[in-house]
Parts: sequence; structure tokens; C-alpha cells
Amino acid sequence: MATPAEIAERVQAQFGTAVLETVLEGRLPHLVVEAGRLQEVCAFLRESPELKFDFLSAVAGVDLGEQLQAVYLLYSYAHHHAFTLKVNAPRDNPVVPTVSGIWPAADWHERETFDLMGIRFSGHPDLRRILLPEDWVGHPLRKDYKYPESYDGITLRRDEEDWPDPGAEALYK
Amino acid sequence: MKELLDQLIALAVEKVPLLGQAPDWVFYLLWMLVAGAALLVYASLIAGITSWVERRIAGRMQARIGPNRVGPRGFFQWIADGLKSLFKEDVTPANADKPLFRLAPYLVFTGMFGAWAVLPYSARLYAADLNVGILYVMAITSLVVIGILMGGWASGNKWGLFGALRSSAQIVSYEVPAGLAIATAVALSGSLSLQEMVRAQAGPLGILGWNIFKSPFALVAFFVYFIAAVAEGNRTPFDLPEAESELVAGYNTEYSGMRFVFFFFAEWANLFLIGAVSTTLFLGGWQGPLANPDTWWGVMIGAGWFFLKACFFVFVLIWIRWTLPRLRVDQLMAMCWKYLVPIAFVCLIGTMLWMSVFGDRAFFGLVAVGP
Amino acid sequence: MSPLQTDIWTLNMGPQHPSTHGVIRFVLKTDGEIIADADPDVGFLHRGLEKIAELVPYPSFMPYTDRLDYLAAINMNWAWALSIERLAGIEVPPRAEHLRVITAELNRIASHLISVGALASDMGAFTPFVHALRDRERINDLFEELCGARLTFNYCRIGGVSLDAPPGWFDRVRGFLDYYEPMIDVFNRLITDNKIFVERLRRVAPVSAEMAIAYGLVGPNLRGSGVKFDLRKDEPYGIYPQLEFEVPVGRGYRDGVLGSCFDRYMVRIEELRQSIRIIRQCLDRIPEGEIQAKVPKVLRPAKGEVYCRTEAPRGEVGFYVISNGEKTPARVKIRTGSWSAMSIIRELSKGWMIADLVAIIGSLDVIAPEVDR
Amino acid sequence: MNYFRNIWEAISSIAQGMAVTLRQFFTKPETVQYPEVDVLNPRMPGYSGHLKPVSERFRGFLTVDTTVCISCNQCAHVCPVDCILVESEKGPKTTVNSLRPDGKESPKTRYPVQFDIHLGRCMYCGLCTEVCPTGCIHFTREFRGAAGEYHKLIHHFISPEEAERVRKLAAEEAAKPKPEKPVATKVEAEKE
Repeated sequence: MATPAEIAERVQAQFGTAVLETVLEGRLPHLVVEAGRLQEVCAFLRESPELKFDFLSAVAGVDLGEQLQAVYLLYSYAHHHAFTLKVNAPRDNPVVPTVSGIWPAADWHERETFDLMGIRFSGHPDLRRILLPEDWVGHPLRKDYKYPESYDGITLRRDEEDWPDPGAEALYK
Repeated sequence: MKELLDQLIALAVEKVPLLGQAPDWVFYLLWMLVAGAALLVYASLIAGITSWVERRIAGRMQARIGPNRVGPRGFFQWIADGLKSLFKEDVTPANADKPLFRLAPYLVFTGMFGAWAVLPYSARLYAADLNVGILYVMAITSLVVIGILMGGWASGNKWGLFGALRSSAQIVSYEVPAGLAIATAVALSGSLSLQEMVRAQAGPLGILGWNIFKSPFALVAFFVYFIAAVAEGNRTPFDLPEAESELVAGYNTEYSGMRFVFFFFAEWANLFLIGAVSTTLFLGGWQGPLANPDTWWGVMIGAGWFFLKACFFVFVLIWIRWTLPRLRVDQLMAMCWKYLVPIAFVCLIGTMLWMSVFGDRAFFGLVAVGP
Repeated sequence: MSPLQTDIWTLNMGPQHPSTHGVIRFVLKTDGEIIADADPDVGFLHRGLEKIAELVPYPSFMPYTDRLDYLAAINMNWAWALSIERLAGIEVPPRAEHLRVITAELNRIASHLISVGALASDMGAFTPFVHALRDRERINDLFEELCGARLTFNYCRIGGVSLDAPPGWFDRVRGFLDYYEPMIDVFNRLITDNKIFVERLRRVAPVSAEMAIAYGLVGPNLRGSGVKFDLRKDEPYGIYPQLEFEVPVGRGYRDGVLGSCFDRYMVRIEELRQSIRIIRQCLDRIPEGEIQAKVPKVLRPAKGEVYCRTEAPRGEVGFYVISNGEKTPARVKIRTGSWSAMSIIRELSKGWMIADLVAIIGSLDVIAPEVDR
Repeated sequence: MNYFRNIWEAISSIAQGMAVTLRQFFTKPETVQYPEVDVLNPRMPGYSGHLKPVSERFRGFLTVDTTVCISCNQCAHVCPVDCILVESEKGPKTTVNSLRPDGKESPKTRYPVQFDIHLGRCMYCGLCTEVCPTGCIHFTREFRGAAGEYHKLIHHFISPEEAERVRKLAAEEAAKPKPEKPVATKVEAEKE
């Protein structure tokens, strides 16, 4: 079991400049790493015998405004310690290398992040929408997402329709 | 029944002399129609009521009540269901092979129902006593597999085809142990006629002469036959052709309305058929205490025994169905070829040896048969 | 003579299929009965819970977590409550902690009952499913008495639970446990011991420990592969560290293969017993006192983020919550057990039969709303 | 031998399972024949299963005692699905007693002129009943509410006559010295 500080230290010692930011206080100690070297960092975290992060709990996409962020929540069954990696990508071209080759679990998590947040994972074997239909427009979890008026010719129900004015027919309790 | 009819005909000819000049085929035709109609009514009643009974029993086994809305304790549920299906739209899928699709349920139905003609309901109560009765049963019920294959293939549904293929593999395989087990019974009874087979099982108390008591091998053969019959009837644990949780509904996925009813009619009629044939082959048919082929009341008691025994099997079949999970295809085949066939074969040989040692003595050779 | 030609069939399984446990669709490619590829198509039940979470205040998201996994609503409630409690630094009174454990474990029993029953029903035996429902119904009665709902309990609150137990409720829970404990054996006699059932499952689709971890399997599915890991033990929360219980793991039950469908099934059966044990301990030691911590009416946790994992019946459920100091969260990511279970099916089902696919889905205990969120 | 052990296991385990189902067969069913049995009645006649009648805390339809309502809008704020709509007018100051067992007093200055609950949206979570300071919004044990038309799922708790009366009262209050303009607070989705 290694403390977050030790983990961060090891990664920094190995990759140095690839680590853009180190946050150790708070409930979620994490590193922000350079997108280009994400795969190396992940491979190191997984393979290094002292760290051995064999379990990718989830990949979460976060909308930071200017940038989109992919958050990798890691855990090690071997050493029972947890850590978090973050990668930023510019909003207009959000591309992050895939880690599905390192953790197969990332396959679906990345597909979901692509689907809902619109981060594209380069090198992903099968980057399709997963929860939404193939022809859905937009990525709903982005803050500037506009709820569509209709989908495939089906008008999506608005609030006014959902709360119709019954007029004279109203029943009073 | 035939004798009764002969008497009736004789009476009719006596009263109406003109009838005497009618050719024989008129009488045969009449007889066929009468017997056919009577059997159809009987089979429909049994199948319908069985459907209700099954649902009630299943309900109770699952801590439920089961259908209880139509009639007393829901007894008329089966009529309501039948009527409902009658009025339902009969959907034929667009890419179905329409003639075959329409024909299939009738084939299944014919195969199942045809066997009822030779069942020995009692000593003199039967539609026909063929001297190859049991062969006829095996032959005519084979029609069912063609019907199922036809229905599954013609409906143009992949799930249906899966069910149909599974069914044909299954029924064809299980004919082998069933045939071997039947051969055991035939060897013990010395006849292929179902009436003769039952008569050969006469014995003390009407019970001890039953084939299952004639040798321990026959007892095992009985179980082999029963399992094989269940498998041929596509019942759980061998209901792979319709395997609800895998194949949606298997071969009858696309069927609706009346055609669907025909499939299900056949399934429930088959329950009684399995019971009746097992009873005839191994459990003494209508033989039982007080059953007597020579008096009319003895015949009626015999009919009662036969019905009771068959109903017991129906209950057991339902009971099994609502207890057991389903086998997988390869396990189904393994069970047939690795277990049932060798066991059935051993039973046949064993019974023959047993007979050569103990002769035709009942109760595993301890009690002499005969008056 | 040319060899016999066979075709690969494309089959559509679902979204309405008796054994897909909700609305899930598989695009199967089969060679006869053998599966060459099973591509799961999920999302039919996608309700955008993560988006909704950004729109409603922290306490008001609680009922939505019921809908996350309707079979284990309290475990989901708890996970959400715990995440926010960690985020806002709220201490939960001990009585509420005990009530949470009791209800969560009762809910675990209810959920596992559905799971094992549904697996039996997928195998073609419908009666065990109904027998499982029969026992689950009693748990639902208990819950109805406690919080007024039978499925979507919405019982936990941030900082405690919503209602105290009505008078006599603990005795009725005890009564239920006394009734139910022997029923596990009856259930085992009915289906678990059944030769057909065992043969259908014990060698089917084994998942090695490495594969399970790599694909992110959690909960009973992970333990079925022999990994002794339970968040209640290894990353304890609530009052679990004070309770005694064991973590059952798969060990190739009935001469099977480690990590097979039957192991996953047996882990659930064993967990039923452990849950009973936990509830009994809690009932014995539940203290009097408050059931709600003092929580501001409009909760605005300080800026920060948290990833909080709890052990639900379908394994780890994790809430990744980012707070901007507003009354609504800035981002909520929900990680559920069924999601990873679903993602392994494609890899796992290759080379097995259609009947086995049904067993795989059933034994992984996938539940559609949890996958789709 | 494996071969014979398999046969024996199959037979014995099947017999075991069948014993269980047979036993259930002779046990009384657990089903409650719902429309015949009055499930709201604490004693269900002729029933011996485990089910208790609908419990005291059952979360059925919401109802509002509008005389006790102080129009604080907390229910509408906390509702996750926006199914509550309250409009109120400022009226004479009084006090009301809580409907909860403690019977706590609360001051009342606002009177509801519209109180609608949209049961087509309601998810019966009970958050509104918890925040209500007077307990005026609470669950009933009623759960039968099929409606032929969608708008019938919206329950209106204040009749037009009552609303008119309150408005008149509010106008009188406003006409008094130290006038204060009646403000209609329409509760819309606060959560954007």
C-alpha cells in the first residue's frame, strides 16, 4: 500500500515533465498528465510492481468549460490503494489516447465518455455511441448542450404539454 | 365398443331392411365417423382440461392460485382461452412459406391425435385394435417431428428454425431408447397389439402381473421409456424446441390464434398419450383390482383404472415440468446416447435372460401368473 | 466432394427477450448454436441520470438513485448519501448507520433472491424463481412498513435515514430471518443441488481472476472468480468494520471450473447467509438515538470532488461527484456493477452456445437500468 | 464410478427438488385476491398468507390540507420532478397548528390560491412531506387512481370559489393601512 504522495512521486520521477499538475490535498488526490503520454503513464501504473493498478474503476468525462477532462479512477487489488489520473483536452478538438489496450474495462467506459461528453479516444478499437442512438446529435453531458426539439421526427414532450391546462374540466379535491 | 357397434348395426339392419342392401363401406365409413368424432371430443376434453389442471397445479407449486376467474375454481378457463384464440387474428408472417406454415399445426395435431385411435381405454373400449398397435403409435407420433420442423422452418424466423432443428434432433434420437424400452415390454407381453399386451399383464390382485413387476430390468426400462417419451413430447426438462428463455418460443414463435391452439392442443393431448402408453406397456393398462374384461361393469372399472393411471402420469409430468430446469442441447444428446440407449439395451437383454430363467412369472419371478 | 458449407447467422436477441433481464439487445452471430460474436446493444433505458443529477439539488437526487438499480434501491441510496456525506463532511448518527446496514442487507437478500431465481428461470425452471419471489415479498412487506414503499424505497437521506423503525419492526425482521434462514436450504434442495442445473453451469464461461479484474468485474462476479475482495471489508464504510462476516469466494463448486457461472451463483447463495448474519448482529446492538444528522436545508458542499465506492448487490457502485459550492453538483459520474458485467459478455460468450449465453447473462446478474442509467 | 454416480446424483437431486415442489403444492397459496380483499382494512378476512394490509406509512397519493398550508413553497422546491405548483396571496396574519403529532404552531401570512399536484409526474419519494413545516402535505394510503385523460392526473386542491375568497381577503388586507402589494409567486423550475 502506497500513499497518494508516494504514488505521485513515483510517477513524477518516471515521467517528469509529462505531469502537468499534482493535487494531493482533498478527497481525491490526482495527477494531471499530458495527453500525449497518457498511455505510457497508464502502462507504468499498471505494470510497475509497487503500484500495480490493475483495476480501472471508471472513466469520467468532465466539462471544464475551455477544456474537457477525462478522469481515470484507478484501484489496485494487489496493494489496495487508489489513485486518480486526469487528462485535459481542448474543447474544439478533444482527443485523448485510448487506454483500452491497457485495461480492457476502458473499452466501454471510453465509449460512454465519447457518447455523452464527446471526448474522442484515438486508437480505440470500436468508438461508437453506446447509450444513445447512432444518429443522436450532440453530447448531452456538456454544459452547453441544448435539449433537442425532436428526434427522428418525434417531438419531444415539453413542459407545457406535460402540464396541460384542464380548463373547465378540472377536478377539485 | 366395436362389438356394441356391431350389435347396433345388426339391430339397425333388422329394423330397416333397406340398410341391409347398403355396401359394407357405408358401415365402415359410419363407424369411422362415429369413433373419430367420439375420440376427438374425448381428446379435446382431456387436452383442454389438462391445460387447466396444469395451470392450477403449477400455480399451487409456486404458491399461487392459478386461474380462478372463469367458472368454479376457474374450471372453464380452457374454454375461454380456446374461444379467445378462435377469434384472434391468425397472423401469417410476410416471409413465411405460407402453405407449409398453415399445414404444420395440423400435422402435429394429426400425429398426436392419430395415436389415440389404438389406445386400449378398457377391455372392449377402443376404436381399433391393430395387431401392430404399438408400432402404429410409434409411427404416427413421428409425424409430429415433421410438423414441428415444417412449422419452425416455414415461419421464416430464425428462432423458430432453431427450435425446429433442436426438436428433430431430439425426437429422432429419443426414438431409439424409446423403441428399445418398448421392445422390452413387447418381449414380456409377447404381442404388438395393445389389447393383447394389457391382457398379458393379468395377474394376482390385478397388479402383480404388470410388466414392471415381471423383472427388475423391466422396471428400469419403464423409466427409460418414460424419460424418452417426455423428451419426445418436448416437455421440461427436454423442452429445448420451445425453450422459452432461450428461443423466445421456439418453433411456434410466429404462430397465433387457432394454429397456436393446435400446437398446444397437441402438447396437452400428448401428456395423456404419454401416460396412456406408459400405462399400457408397463403398468397393466386397464388391469387392476375388480377390472374384468368379461362383464360390463368390470370393463367400466377397467376404464377407470386406465384413466386413473394415465392421469397419475399426467400429474407427474406436470410436477416434473414445474420443478426441473432444462438441459442443454449437447447434454440432451449425451444423455440419450450415453445413458438411455445403453441402459435400455441392457434392460432388453436382461429381461430376455430373466424370462428364460423365471418364465412369465410375476413379481420378479416370485408369483406365478394365471388364474 | 466439397466440405459441408455452413453459414454464420446474424440473430437479433432482444430488446424484448425473456432472458435479457430488462431491455437489452444482443446482435448474435452464430454458427449453428455456437456463438461467434455477441454484441450487446445497450441504452434502451438510458434516462440521463448523470445529467439530471446536475440539475437537481443534492437531496432531491435521492429518489433518482432508487431508479438506478430498482432491485437494490437502498444500496444505491446509501451510495449517494455516503458520497455527499464525504463531500460535505457530515457525521451520521450511529442509529442511522445501523438502520442503513439492516435495510441495505435486507435489500441485498432481496436482490440476490431475484438474481438466483432469475438464473434458475433462465435455465428453464420457473418455480425456483417464484419461490424466491415468495420470500422476497416478505422483505418488501418489511420495507413497506418501514418506509412506505415496496420497491423504490428512497429511505436513506444525506446525514441519516428518513424514518425510524415502527414499533415491533425489529422483531418482525428477526422473525423474517428465522423464517428465511432454513428456506435457503429448501431453495438449495429445489434447484442448487439439481444435477441438471449444476451441469448447465459448473463449467460454463469461466472468468479467470486476471480477466475479471482487467474487465472491471466487481462484487459477486469478481468474488466468483476467486478474488477475495469486498468493499465492506477492504474499504470499509458505515459500521461494517465493527461487524463480523465472511466474504465468500468462488472455488470451483461441485467440481466445476473456478469462476464459472455456478461459482458466481454460489457466491450469491453464500452471501445470503452472510447478510443474515450481519443483520442479526445489527439487530442485537442497535443503539437508541437520533436518525438524522443536522444538515443545512440547502446543502452547498464546499468546492471539491470525491469518488466514493460502496458494495451493492451487483458489486461496486461508485459516485464520482464534483461540487462547485453550488446547491447542485457540477458533475456526477455513476459507475455501476452491471456496466462492467455487461462489457465482458462479448468476450466471454465466444464459443459457447445460445443456451450458455442465457446462463452467462443470468449469472453475471446484469440489470438493464443500472447499465443504461 | 463416475457414470453411476452421475445417474445417482441426477435421480436423488431430482427427487429432492420434486419433494420441495410437492410440499409447496399442499401449502396454502400466498396470493391475495386483491379487488375482493380490502387491502386497506387492517384485518383481511379469509386470508392467511404473510402479506400485511397496506401499511400505515404507505406512500399513496399526496394530499394537502390547504387550511394548514402556509404556502412556504418548500415542497415545490424540493420536489425532484416539479410536480407541485403553489400560488399564493398575502393575507391576514394567523397561526396554524402542525398536523404532525407535536402540533407545533407556525405563523401563516400567505394563503394558497392554487395548489396542484401532478400525479402523472409524482414519483412518490416523500421528500415534500418531510420538508413541510406544518405537515399539511402528506401521503394517503389511496393508490387507486386510474384516469382516462391525462389532465385528470393533476389534482387541484383549491376550488375556484375558494381561490376567489382568498383573493378577496388578500385585497382587503392590501387595502388596510400599511399597504403591501400582493405578490403572486409562481413556482417554476428553480433548478436550471
